[in-house]
Formats: sequence, C-alpha cells, structure tokens
Amino acid sequence: MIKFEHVGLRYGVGPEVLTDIDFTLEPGSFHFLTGPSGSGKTSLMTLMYLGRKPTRGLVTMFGQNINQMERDKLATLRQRIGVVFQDFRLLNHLSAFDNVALPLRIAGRPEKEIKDNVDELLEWVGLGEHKNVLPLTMSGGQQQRVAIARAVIARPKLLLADEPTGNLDDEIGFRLMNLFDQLNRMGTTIVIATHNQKIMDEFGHSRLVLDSGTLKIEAPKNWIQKKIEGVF
Amino acid sequence: MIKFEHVGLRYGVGPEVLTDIDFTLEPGSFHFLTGPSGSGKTSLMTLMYLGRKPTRGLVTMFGQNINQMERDKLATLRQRIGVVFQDFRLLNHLSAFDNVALPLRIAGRPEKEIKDNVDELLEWVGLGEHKNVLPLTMSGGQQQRVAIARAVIARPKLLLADEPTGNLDDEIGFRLMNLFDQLNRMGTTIVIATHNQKIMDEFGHSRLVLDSGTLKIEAPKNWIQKKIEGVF
Amino acid sequence: MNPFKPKKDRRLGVAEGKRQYDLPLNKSIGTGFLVVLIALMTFLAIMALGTSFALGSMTQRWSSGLENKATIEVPAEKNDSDLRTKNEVNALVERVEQKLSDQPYIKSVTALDQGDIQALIEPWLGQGEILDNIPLPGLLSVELQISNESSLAKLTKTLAEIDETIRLDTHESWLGDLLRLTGALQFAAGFVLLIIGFTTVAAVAGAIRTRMAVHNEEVELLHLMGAGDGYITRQLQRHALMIGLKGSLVGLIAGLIVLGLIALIAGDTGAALLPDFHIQLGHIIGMIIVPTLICIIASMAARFTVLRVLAQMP
Amino acid sequence: MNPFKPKKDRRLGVAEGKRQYDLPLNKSIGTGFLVVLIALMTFLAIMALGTSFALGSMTQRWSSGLENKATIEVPAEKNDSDLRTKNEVNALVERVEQKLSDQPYIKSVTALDQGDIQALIEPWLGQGEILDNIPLPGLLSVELQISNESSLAKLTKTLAEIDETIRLDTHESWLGDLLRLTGALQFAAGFVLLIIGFTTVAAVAGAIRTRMAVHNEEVELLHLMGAGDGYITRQLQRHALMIGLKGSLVGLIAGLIVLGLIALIAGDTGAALLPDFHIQLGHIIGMIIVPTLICIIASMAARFTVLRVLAQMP
Ligand SMILES: Nc1ncnc2c1ncn2[C@@H]1O[C@H](COP(=O)(O)OP(=O)(O)OP(=O)(O)O)[C@@H](O)[C@H]1O
Ligand SMILES: Nc1ncnc2c1ncn2[C@@H]1O[C@H](COP(=O)(O)OP(=O)(O)OP(=O)(O)O)[C@@H](O)[C@H]1O
Ligand SMILES: [Mg+2]
Ligand SMILES: [Mg+2]
Repeated sequence: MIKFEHVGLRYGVGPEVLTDIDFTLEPGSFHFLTGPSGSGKTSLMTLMYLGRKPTRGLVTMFGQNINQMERDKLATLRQRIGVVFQDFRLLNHLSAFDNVALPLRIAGRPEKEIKDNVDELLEWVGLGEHKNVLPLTMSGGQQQRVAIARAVIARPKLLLADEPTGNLDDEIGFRLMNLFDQLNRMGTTIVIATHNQKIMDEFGHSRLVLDSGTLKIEAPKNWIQKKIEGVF
Repeated sequence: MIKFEHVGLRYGVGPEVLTDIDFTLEPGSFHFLTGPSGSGKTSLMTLMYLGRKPTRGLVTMFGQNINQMERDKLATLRQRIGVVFQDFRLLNHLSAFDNVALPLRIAGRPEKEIKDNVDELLEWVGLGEHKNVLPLTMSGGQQQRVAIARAVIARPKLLLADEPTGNLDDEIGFRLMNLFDQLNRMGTTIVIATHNQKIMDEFGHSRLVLDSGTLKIEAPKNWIQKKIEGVF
Repeated sequence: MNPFKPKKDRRLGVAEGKRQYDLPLNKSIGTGFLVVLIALMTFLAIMALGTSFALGSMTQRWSSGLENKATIEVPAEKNDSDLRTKNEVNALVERVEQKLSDQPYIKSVTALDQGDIQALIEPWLGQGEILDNIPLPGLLSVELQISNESSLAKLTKTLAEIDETIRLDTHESWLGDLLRLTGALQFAAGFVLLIIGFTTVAAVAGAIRTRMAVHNEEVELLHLMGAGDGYITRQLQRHALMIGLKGSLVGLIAGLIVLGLIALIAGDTGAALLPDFHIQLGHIIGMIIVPTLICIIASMAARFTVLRVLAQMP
Repeated sequence: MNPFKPKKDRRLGVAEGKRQYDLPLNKSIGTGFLVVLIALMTFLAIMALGTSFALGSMTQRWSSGLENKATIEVPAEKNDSDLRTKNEVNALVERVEQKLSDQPYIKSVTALDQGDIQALIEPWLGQGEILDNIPLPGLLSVELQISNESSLAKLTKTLAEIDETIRLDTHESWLGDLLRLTGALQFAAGFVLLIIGFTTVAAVAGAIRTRMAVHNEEVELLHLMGAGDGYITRQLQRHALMIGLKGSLVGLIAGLIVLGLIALIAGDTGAALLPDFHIQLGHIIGMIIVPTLICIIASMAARFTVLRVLAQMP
C-alpha cells in the first residue's frame, strides 16, 4: 500500500525534518503515528497524502512510484485518499453538508446519491441538526467531526487522520475510532497521528513512533494483555 | 472575580446556547470547564473574555458590571485577561516572537523588557529555536504553545484557556499545566476548558460541568485520595 | 450501524440540484472592481471603434466630395499690371468654361456668379453700386473625374493655353493634411484598442492571481482532495467569464448610449466635424466583436493564470 | 524555574527597535490598486487645476487685451448711397480721432492706415494702383478705460454727433461667448475637483472597509487583547496616509510633467489657445494643496471607517 525508502524531507533551506524514513504499510492495516510535538508527524502525513514531494528517497503508493507519476494520475490517486487535517481545513463558505459532500462532487457522483450518503454520515457523527450550518459558527469539536466525515465519505482506500480527536471528549472520540475501525474492516488502510495515550492503549494497533525525524515501528502490543494488567 | 447571574446567550435567532448560568469564581481560584462537544464551553469563555455581551443576565468582572462599562474601560479590563483560543488565532504574518510580544506592545511596555520576557518564556515552552518562525510553518503543537505563551506573557489577572493541550503530548501538556499552576500561585484566576480526563484527574481543581447549556459545579475532588485509589 | 453499507437507492441516484462554486468566488473582494474595469475597457474600446468608424466615413466623404474639386481664378489684372474690364473677365471665364466642359477628365465646371463674388467682398466695401464699377476676379469651380497628377497637369496646360494669368487652386494641400490627421487618429484608435486588450489581459490575470492567492487554501484543499486541474480551472474560468460578460455588456451599452448622444448633438450642429453616422453592418459586427473578444480574453487569461498557479502544486 | 519572576534589568528596559504594523497591511491585496487610483485622482485634479489656471489667465488676457477695445468704421458711402471721396473719409476719420482723444472714458484711439485696409482687400482685387482709386472705408481702433454700458453709450452718442453713418463694432458678443465658455470650463474643472474629492473618499473608505473585512480576524483579536480603538485606528490611518502620500506624489509629478509638456507644445504653436502659463505663487500653492488635501481626505476616511467598524465590536 505505502512504501517509503530512504525518504527525507526538508522545508526550504531548513534542516531535514524527516531523515531516512523506511517503512511499509500493508493494505488493510491500521496504525497509530505518534511522537512528541514537532517531531514530524504532520510532515510525514503530508508526504503520504501527496501534499509534498520528498526531497529525497522513494515513495511507492498503491504499487506505483509517486515521483514519476503524471499529474492526472496523481489527482485520481488523491481521490482514493481521505485526510483529516490537524487544522480541519473546512471551506468556511460552505455548509457542513457541502463540506462533507465535496469529495463525492469532485468524483462526479450524482446529487441524489450524495444527499443520501452525506445526510446519513452527518447523522452518525452527531451533526444531523447542523447540516446547514457554516463551519465558523460551529464548536471546535463539531468542526472536527465535519472534517472526519469529509475524510471518510468517499470510502477511501487510505485514510490519514492527524490528531482527529484533539477537540473531542472520550465518548465521541471512541465512537469515531469505531468508525475508523469499521472502515478498516472494509479494507481501508488507516494511519492516525495522535498524542492520546488512552486511545492508543484501547485500540491495540501497531505504532509508528517518530522521534527527531526518524521512525521506529513498535510491534502491535497485545492490548488485551495490557487491559488485563490495567484491571489489576 | 467573576460573577454570572442568570446569564443567557443565543447566537442570532438560534436557540439559547447558554441558559441561566449562575456562578461565582473567587480571585486566585483554579477551575476546569468541561462538558461534551457543543455544550457551550467556548461560548461561556467568550462571555468571560468579553468577546460578546450576554443576551440576558448580569456579568460582573473584577467587581464591575460589564453591561454598563465604557469602551475604554473595557479595553483596559481586557488587557488583564489572557486567552488561549481553541483555534489559536495567531497572527500569521508575525513571527512567534512578535505574536507573543503583542500583549506587552499593546500595553505599551518598553522593547527591551519585551525582548527579555518573550525570549525567556519562549525558551520555557520549548520554542527557543523557533522564535523567528512564522506560525504557518509551525507544527500544531508548536502553534498551541505560542498561543499559550501569548496568553500568559503579560501575567494576566484572569487566564482563560480553551482546550490548551489538545495538540500536545502528555509530557509537554503537564509541563504547561505546571506553568498555569505557577501563574495561579502568583494570584491569577484560571479557567481551563478541557476534555482531557487525565489532566483533570491529575490536577484536582474544581470542575464546572456544562451540559446542554446549563452549568453544574462539582466540588474539587480530593485528588490525593484519587491518586491513592489509582495506585491500588 | 454501519454508514458505509451500500444501499440500493443510492446507486440509482440522479444528478439534480444546482451546483455552485466550491470556491467562494462570488463573495470575492475585487469582483466589483473588475466588472467596473472591464466595463470601462469595453466603453473605451467602443468609443475608439466609434471614432474610428466616424473618421472612416468622414474621410470617405471628403475624398469623394472634395478631393476631385478645384477652383480656377481669372484675376482682374493682366500680366502687365493693367486691369481687365468686367467684360474681359466675363469673356475669359466663359472661354474657360466652354473649353473645360469638352475635356474628358472634367466631370463638371461651374462659373461662380458675380453676385457670389460680390458677397465675398461686401464686408469691406459696403453694399452699393460702387461694386458694379470695380473689376472683380472671375471664379470657376471644377470637378475632375479623378484627381491625379496627369489630369491636373492636363488641366493646368489647358488653362495656360487660354491665358497665362489664370490660376488653379486645388484643395490638395489642406485636404492632404486633414487626411493625414484622420489617418493618425484612426491609427491612435487602433492603438487604444490594442492597449485595451493588453490592459484587460493584465487586469484579469492579476485579479485571478489575487483570487488564487486569497483563496490559496481552498484551491490547495481541492487539489489535495484529488480535484483535477480542469475541475479547479473551470470554476475560475467561468467566474472570469461571468465578470467579463457583466462588465462588457455594461460597457457596450454605455458606449452605445454615449455614441448615440454624440451623433445626436453632432447632427444638431450641422455635422460639421462628425458626419452623420450611418450604421453599417460592419459597424454592428465590430461593436459586437468587442465584448465578445473581451469575454474571450478574460476567460483565457483566467485559464492560463490558474493553470500556471496550479502547476506549482505537486 | 519561574519565568514570571521579575528581573531587575527588565524594568529598566528601553523602548527601541522599529515597530511595524500588527496588522498585515503592507502585504494587503489592493494596496497597489489604491495607490494607482489616488495617483490617478491627483493627476486629474492637477490637470483640472492646471486647466482652470490656464483658462483664468487666458480670460484675463482677453479681458485686459480685448474687452475694452472697439472698432469704429467710417463707411465709404454716405447715408444716401452716394460715395465719399477718399479725402472725405480721411477727414471724418481725423475728426473722430480728435474728438475721441479728448473724452475721459477713452484710453486711446488709433486710426488704421489706409495701407492696412488695402492689405485686407488685396486678396480680392489684386495689388495695383486700382486701389488708389477705390474709396475705402476708414477704420479706427479705440480702447476704452472701462467697457461698461455708460461709457459705450457715451461713445455711441459722440460718434452719432459727428456723423450718423459711423458704425461702432464692439467685440462684446463673441468675447462674451468666449468668456461664458471659459467660465463653464472653469466651472467644469471645479466640478471635476469635487468629484475627485468624493471618489477619493469613497475609494479610500471602501478600501479600508475591505481591509477591515479581510483582516477582520486580526482586528478582532487585537480588540479582544485589549487594544484600544485608538491603537487599531492609528495603524490603519497611518497606512491610508502612506498610500495617500505615495499615490498623490506620483500623481502630482505626472500631472506637472504633462502640464509642462502641454505648455511646451502650446508655446511652439504660438500659444494660440493656451496662453503662456505664468507660474504664479497662487498656482504653486494650489498644486501643493491638492496632494495635501488628498492625504488628509484619505487618512480621515480611513479613521472614520475604522471607528465605525470598531463600534460594532462589543
Ligand atoms: N511549512 C513548513 N515550513 C517550514 N517548516 C515547517 C513547516 N511545517 C512544519 N515545519 C517544521 O517541521 C517540524 C515538524 O513539524 P510537524 O508539523 O511535522 O510536527 P508534528 O509531529 O506534526 O507536531 P505536532 O504534534 O505539534 O503537530 C517542526 O519543527 C516545524 O517547525
Ligand atoms: N458564532 C456562532 N454562531 C452561531 N452558533 C454558534 C456560534 N458559535 C457556537 N455556536 C453554537 O453554539 C453551540 C455551543 O458551541 P461552543 O463552541 O460553545 O461549544 P463547546 O462546548 O466549546 O464545544 P467543543 O468542545 O466542541 O469546542 C454549538 O452548537 C455551536 O454550533
Ligand atoms: Mg502535527
Ligand atoms: Mg469549544
């Protein structure tokens, strides 16, 4: 699904933010991406959603070398990736409904289908009554949920979520994690950047740990084991 | 310090987001404000930092009735309130340094003093090397720390922080909570809106719990007690 | 509950409802300014075109009406400073008239009445019988078939044969000046049109680039969500086209109104400078081409600007 | 470590370093446009003012040079259609000249030479001794002290006393037309100045409101951080002032250059229409007042716009 080989990234003339990143994510896998603030999680995500090209190294996605791909193909590829941005990036002039509908519209799906899908998903994330509301009049958590809904609406093959529960309480956070789990079971590869220890502990997926620009993969912990330990 | 009496707030013609809020915060106290997403935490904060006037009820701050205050006095009052916004609200064209320096500049403090203060505080929040960096090139957590530094730089009498650790890992989160604690010990009244159960448990301050527009005050839990319970 | 389970009726969905822009273009700051600018440009273009057309038909009228005309003067004094009598002058004029009316290169020749000539001098001498006693020059107005070197040479020769003192006065020099002037003005009008074209391209390109800068985040987001260049370009291009349409229509109407007013006023003053502005098919086509061209320019300028900006995104 | 502990050297801090705007005004979109607009406005104002001054001195020259002048004609024919001899005419002219030079309301009176009059008629009669035999009218040029009803009435009466046939030709009618025309033009220039003022206010106010809209978040943030209205207003006002200064200086210089060029060209063509443009102190002050006024207008428009927007914040 995703293969990084000796990948490095620097912004402008600054130092390398990511150095020698090497990893492979299998299709249908589920990963947490963690690491201290400023360690490069968002930067790594950016490379994965094709928002930047790496300054060096080889990125292979969906079995194709990104560096040599044509523009049109890149666009098609991006349509298969859902992203929850750390700062949401909602379109402020569009209602919650239109924001969530955007990926389907870009894919050129019929309006009827869009309406049904979007309405149902907004209901699911608890925003059924806010579908005609503009982002700027929503609370932080509501905006975050719109961003999540937008990322998953087109049932992407790859879902990248950057701190998707930072503004949400545990209850709704877990609910959304379950949404990601369902998506994962339908075949979507998922990477979630998070600082939330509780969620990482609850859902025992493998962790990619970033520290000062280098990546370390921790084997998935046996979380039932951990949970049992927690009880005693 | 802060006294709300029968306060209600509605946005435009919508329903009342806050209904019949009644509470008093003593000078020098420390409170968590919590409640589910969309329950009105940010709205209540907005009333406290004088960003809006309530649609009904009486707000008294620093012993003065807000509703009858003159513009100039309101400005002076605002200078004594530090705010960490949920969405940071940094000025994107100003460096981290200039963003943090803003409250001191508005207060008309001399540049030399500003420089020393800001440099030291930026060092303290772990951004010593990023002082000349523009917000848009900072990571989410770094931006949040700039926002926090800006809120505390002028040593306000009242500090309002809306989800100040949403983008931060536990380590730096606790570090910043300690910063707030220090400020509190120097006499600042502090209200922190948060979903972070761990932090609320760790620091055993009283909780204001918002639910569907009404406020409930939970007496400060004996958190040493809680901690002991946790150990066993 | 699984919101991702496909439902039957979803697949049967039909495209309906009106699509708006994904980008907040309609609320964009500067749209009004751009419309006004394009209206102004169109207005100027229409004025330039109108001027050009008016000058064109004026030139035509002069060329056809005056270029082939000349005046012949039979002076009241002979070569040797002696005066001619009135009868002598009249005889000479008659001879010239007869002789010239035979020539194939002459279209018409008319002797000016003595009364006409007297009217010219009257202001200086007052009316009265004194004029009858003063020998006045004789004047003839000639119209040539074509006014070229050879026919003028022939005319000069014929006149010299009749009498050496007869003078020929063609309108060539001042008419040439006038034609050169109108030519220059027409050239200036063309130049104005060219500048208008460039300004429109520059303004639209600048405005679109500004829009791209203002809405950079939105554009980038669409790009990241897999919207192709065409998808994004189409929106901005349509936006520019709408602005172009609005602006150029306003400009066209304003221009036509002002041209109409000028024609009306000029008609009142006897059309001395501006000839009656015959509406010809060519003029109508020209007037319609201007807004069309401006719309095309605006939309193409938008297209290339957007594509250039998008090319910088990975 | 406690970053809040006061340090001694902090309290001794000195204000230093240059302060920039807290608002991203300099990078604002539309600043360039506003500068150009103000430059254009200033340019137009300077042109209008220049035209007005030129018309003013033209009027002055006409008034002083021509308004008090009149022409007296002693016709070559008597009332009863008989001709006067040359001597009779000359005698009459001489009498008129003598009589008038005594009158207190006459500044000067000059009889035109017969040669001058002949030169006027020559084109029609050719040169030669014939002119000597033709009785020509006598002409006198008079300059009055003041050209008003009573002095003209007196003049008419005096002339009638000498001879009934003598005609007085004042330049009043066509000069009056011309003066009325230049008056209208000067009025138009003033009107243009007024429109320029309004446009500037509208444009600056609009631009500042746009800026306030674009930078609404930043302005609101400053407001929430306790920045007084003055603190925020000052920044936008200074910004508007800088734009006004830049724009109006460019416009002033461009305007002066173009005026200079026009004066140069007009000087070449003999200053027929545009009089030599004497630079007077009043003109210099006028030219300096324009950009000053525009700067003040811009900065005040900004001030009131900002205050109005701020008043809507709690
Ligand atoms: N656009 C940019 N230009 C320059 N430097 C950048 C840019 N974006 C990020 N950086 C720098 O790269 C480093 C890593 O940033 P990144 O956003 O990837 O961190 P992160 O792991 O997501 O942090 P956080 O948990 O705080 O969101 C930071 O030091 C940041 O200052
Ligand atoms: N400017 C606004 N205009 C209209 N409605 C608003 C506005 N701001 C907030 N609301 C509405 O008020 C309600 C409370 O919002 P608020 O931001 O106060 O919630 P919150 O407790 O801070 O939530 P979160 O934890 O998600 O940040 C929400 O339903 C929201 O849609
Ligand atoms: Mg990040
Ligand atoms: Mg909130």
